[in-house]
Amino acid sequence: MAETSIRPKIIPGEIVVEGVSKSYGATQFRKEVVQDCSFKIERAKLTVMVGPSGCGKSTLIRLLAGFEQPTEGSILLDGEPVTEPSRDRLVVFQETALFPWMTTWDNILYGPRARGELSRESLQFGEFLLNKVGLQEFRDKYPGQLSGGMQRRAELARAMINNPKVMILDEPFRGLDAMTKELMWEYYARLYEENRRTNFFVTTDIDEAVFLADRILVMSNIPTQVRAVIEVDLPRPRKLLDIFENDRANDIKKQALSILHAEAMRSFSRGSKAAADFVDAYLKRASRA
Amino acid sequence: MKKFLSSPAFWRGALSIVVFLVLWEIGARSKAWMAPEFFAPFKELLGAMGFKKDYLPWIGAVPAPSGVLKAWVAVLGQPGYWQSWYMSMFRVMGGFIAAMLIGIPFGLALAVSRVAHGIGFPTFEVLRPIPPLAWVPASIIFWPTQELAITFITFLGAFYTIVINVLGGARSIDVRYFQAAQSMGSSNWDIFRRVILPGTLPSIVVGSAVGMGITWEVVVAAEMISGGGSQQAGVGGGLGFFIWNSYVGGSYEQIVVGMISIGIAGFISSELLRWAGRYATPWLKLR
Amino acid sequence: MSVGQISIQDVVKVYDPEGAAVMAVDHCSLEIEAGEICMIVGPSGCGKTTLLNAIAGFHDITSGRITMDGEVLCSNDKPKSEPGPDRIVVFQNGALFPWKSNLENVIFGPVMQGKLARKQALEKGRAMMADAGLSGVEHNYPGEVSSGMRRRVEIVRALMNDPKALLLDEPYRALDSLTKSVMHEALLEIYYKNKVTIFFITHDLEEAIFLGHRVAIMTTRPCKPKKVLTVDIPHPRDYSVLTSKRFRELIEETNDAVHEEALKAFQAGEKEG
Amino acid sequence: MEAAATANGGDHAAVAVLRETTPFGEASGALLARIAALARLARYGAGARIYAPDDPADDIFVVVSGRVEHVLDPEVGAREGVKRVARGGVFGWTGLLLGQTRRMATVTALEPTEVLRLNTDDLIKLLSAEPLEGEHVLERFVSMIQREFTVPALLARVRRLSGPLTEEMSKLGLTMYRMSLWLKSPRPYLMLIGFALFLGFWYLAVEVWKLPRFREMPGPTSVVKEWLSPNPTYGLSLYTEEYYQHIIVSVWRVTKAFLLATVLGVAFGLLLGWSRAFKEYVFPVFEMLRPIPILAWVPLAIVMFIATESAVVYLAFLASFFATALNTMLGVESIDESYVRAAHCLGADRWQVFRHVIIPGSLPFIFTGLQISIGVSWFSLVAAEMVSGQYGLGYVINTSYMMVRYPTIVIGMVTLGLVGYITSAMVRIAGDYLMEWRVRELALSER
Repeated sequence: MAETSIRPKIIPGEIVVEGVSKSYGATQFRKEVVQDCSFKIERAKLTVMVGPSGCGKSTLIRLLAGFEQPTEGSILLDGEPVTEPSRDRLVVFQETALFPWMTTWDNILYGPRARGELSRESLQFGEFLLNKVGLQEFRDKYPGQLSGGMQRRAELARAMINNPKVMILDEPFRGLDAMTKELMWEYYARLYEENRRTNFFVTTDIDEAVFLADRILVMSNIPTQVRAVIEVDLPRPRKLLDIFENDRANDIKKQALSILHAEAMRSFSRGSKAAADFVDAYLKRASRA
Repeated sequence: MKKFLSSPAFWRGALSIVVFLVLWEIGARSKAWMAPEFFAPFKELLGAMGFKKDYLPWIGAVPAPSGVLKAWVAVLGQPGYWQSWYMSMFRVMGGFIAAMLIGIPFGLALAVSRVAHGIGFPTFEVLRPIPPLAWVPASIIFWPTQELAITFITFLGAFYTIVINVLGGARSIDVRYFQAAQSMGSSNWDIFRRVILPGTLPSIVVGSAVGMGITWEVVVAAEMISGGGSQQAGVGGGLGFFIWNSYVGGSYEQIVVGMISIGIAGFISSELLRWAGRYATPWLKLR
Repeated sequence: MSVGQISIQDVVKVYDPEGAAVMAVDHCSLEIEAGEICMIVGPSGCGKTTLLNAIAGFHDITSGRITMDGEVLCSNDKPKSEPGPDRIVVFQNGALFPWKSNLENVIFGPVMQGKLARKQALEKGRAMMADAGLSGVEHNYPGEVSSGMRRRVEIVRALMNDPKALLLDEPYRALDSLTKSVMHEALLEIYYKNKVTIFFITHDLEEAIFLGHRVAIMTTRPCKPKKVLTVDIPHPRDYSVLTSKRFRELIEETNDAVHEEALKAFQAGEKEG
Repeated sequence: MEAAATANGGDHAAVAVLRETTPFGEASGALLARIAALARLARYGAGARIYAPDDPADDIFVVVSGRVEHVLDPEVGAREGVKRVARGGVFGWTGLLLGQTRRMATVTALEPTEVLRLNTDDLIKLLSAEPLEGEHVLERFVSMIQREFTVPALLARVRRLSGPLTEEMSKLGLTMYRMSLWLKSPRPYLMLIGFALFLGFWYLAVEVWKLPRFREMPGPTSVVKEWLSPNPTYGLSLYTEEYYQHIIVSVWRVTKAFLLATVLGVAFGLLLGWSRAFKEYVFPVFEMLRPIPILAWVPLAIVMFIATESAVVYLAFLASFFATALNTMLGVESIDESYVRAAHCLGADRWQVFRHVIIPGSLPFIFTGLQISIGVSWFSLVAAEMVSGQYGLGYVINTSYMMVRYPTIVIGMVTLGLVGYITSAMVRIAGDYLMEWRVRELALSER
């Protein structure tokens, strides 16, 4: 079967986030989660957002996907404001969102079928994607019968069949064991490098960020803001071992780590559970240095 | 199946049932073996404690399993026995199907629309603590025929359980599934049909199995109360009436026959539903 | 003579011998020095946990022998040993009693064994918790503190019994990687103070080499040591080790061995654990 | 250097300034006045040094007029080293930080400046006197410190209004906040619509339209009239002694049955779950008896028990017993095996594991069972009372049907509903009290 190119003609998918804030609740119980946050997700680039867990990254994802509206500020995709969920911005969630009651094949075809666009091409494209993610034999299996890694690949296929302008991934590999995770890193990098679709990847893992990203956004703690933007000019296609030895990669990792430490420090004063441990290490290291 | 038969658990279970039956037999026959003088002091003691003197407390009054078996074999021949099975089954099915037809959409409506929940749920919650059987008199007054009155009670029995389970099931569907479906361009109806319904199916199955169990509990009492209990000249019929009639007629063995028959009927119908449920939700039985 | 030497001699474990006869451990032999951190690395579902369960005394073994400081834990004629406070397990998803406060959890061991009266146990417990940086959360319930802190309370609870060995079953798997790095340092800190033997199961090669004196790389199921690597980076180690040259060399040396096993498991569609 | 002058007349001016400052602005008038009373006015000439690093950090400053320059020394690593503070600005809050008694910055007046000085400890004392609002002001202080001044190396927690009172108060604040949310949302009004619809239809159908089937039914007005009248036509209303007698009889029967079922059911369930052999022997018989509808036992119970009273209680007991035993067993089986293993590792013997792991671990399930069991015992009690009781609500409902006293039927039903709801609520409250760890955990995940 001819390798149909999945590279879209003109390259869409640039998101501009401008002065966005988001808060929940009211009066004295108001909780500001995102505060005056601005950044750009460049078209055809793999942008990774990294920040301590519990720092409001998921809220930003919900805003980008259109599940929620920002309290202030604007989010534009190719100039158009983002108001509601749409196939242009598809999310791969942290815990799998494959429909447990549908087989892998039905899951993949869900998008076209829901929009009534189930044509011969989309079936063919679905078949192509099923082989690409290596799940041919698991076509009639239910998600519950797939391993963590396989569920992730099925979910990627389900998103790609809709040809979204931007793929949004919320710590998709977090639940996997270390080995499968590294395999998935290389696998995902290949997928991106083939069609260069705009990808927005969120994680707490700095190694994952450095390996995957063209550009890293280092986030502050709640209320979330962009603390630093680091360009990752490592060559592609990326291989795990050579990135591991690459000194430039190590410098980027050190740079990001020092900022994240400062962030965790501040959140400690607000007693946020997740960052508390992070600060212990910093204090110990600071005292030992 | 073969492995199960040979496993020690099966034999232990079988042994305990046999022991239970033997003890029951001895207890029930206590009137006979306690007759001789030897037990006189023991009988005085029973009397002193306020029990009847000539047999063991409680168990003594119960008919022995052998008697029950004999009665059952005799009853099998009578058409009346099977007729009461049919009557009770008819009432249970009527009430149960009505509870499903009304309960499931009502439960889904409560889960899906906030307004429906706002209006419907508080009233539903206020009426729920009233035990279904308390409705028997009101139901007899309201419904024209006895048949409808009893069926309404079985309907109530299953209705509350089904609605609560469906509501709980629909509510517990993870928001991620809605968000995923929405982003892939599903319309609201599409989400209802291909996310909410399948997502709630397991709880519908659970709700209906439990609901079925309750309908059998309720039909017995409803038949007793309306048909027999209140000595009203109702048309009667059904296993509940059969039991009450046996009690009034003094043949205690038949009471136990009736009890076991209803136990079997309830068990079978719940199991049938659970089996159908497993069939309807293949993704739940995993590797 | 420091304590906690564990020797695993030719252990075999077959589940459900008459039925599917799934072999989980295949003639595995491994010597763990007293007071050493021994890391066990292998793909998911390869039988590592079965080995740990055998040492801890939760499961029996089909054949072979496991001894600790010369004393037989289990062997052919005594296939299952009794769990005891000399070798305590820290479980993957944590096993702090959610209905007891952190301090109550910590003093559970000595009080149950009657080694310490409640008063002394409370004193020792508070001291050890403070020492591990947990002062202030004594009276909270485990559910109210972060997963990283819960992990450390669990290790303190184990150390309260002065065990000869700690058996850890992927304790940091569920944590996000930033917290994970913090936990590594906390564990080393506790290890330097208590010098207890650590038998540590993981998927993460980097974690294994960073923490371990020796790293045993296991094959896919049925598991047996495929390669044992001695990590000659001096202790005490801290975070700078991760970017040192020697560390990267060791990773390279073992990476293809580990990768090979992972790919086998990956293709076989081995579901988690 | 510092010309301290306290002018009472200045209180109004002070309140006006405080109104403009960030943390104090949102406080109520009364609190502001008290803070203003605390404040001391101070004037500085241009270029005068207000304080330098390592001076004692005693006061918090609010600028009334003029401008000051606030310079944090570089070693502190603050995000904004130099900051100009004008009217309505606050500085010198180091005293608020835990364990921080020394100043960290140099503050000099750029022009003739007037400031309000507030002693930090007095302010904290004042704020703790009004925990709810005080907590709120301090919360604002924290977020202000976050936003404007980052001081990573210093890192210290802001002194909290400690003490149990504040925790209770903030909990109260939370519930009041939820209550206000609830009132603002459409829910209560929809609820009223729901009730109105139900009662309205009942009223119209029976008393106004007189629909065919509804004619004989008692209408809501007649029921309420009967229920509330001091001398009810059918002898049963809120004022009659007999009404409460029936309630007490029914409640006492359910209580006896429920307590007996709880003791036997929990013990039996724990044994079933804990020892495999016991379960293999006994569970098949248990499962054989369970499907038999409780109410099929009625005639047999009457035969078995001489007094109908014990027969009725037996029936209510039986229903509860099955529910409690089954759920307790499920509870024991739901306990994660690693808890049992951990306890064994820590040297607990079988009995200690039972007491410290099995029982607390299965409590959540036990209480689910108890909730079902109280409901089921009411369910069976009513039927038993209707068929054979002398007193009790079931008996009332049945006899008032036979004696054609229809309104009393409805009174009986509604009372049953109320009493049933109250008793199950009591079981739930007991559960929350016993399982405080679960309540805290659920609350935490909710926030």
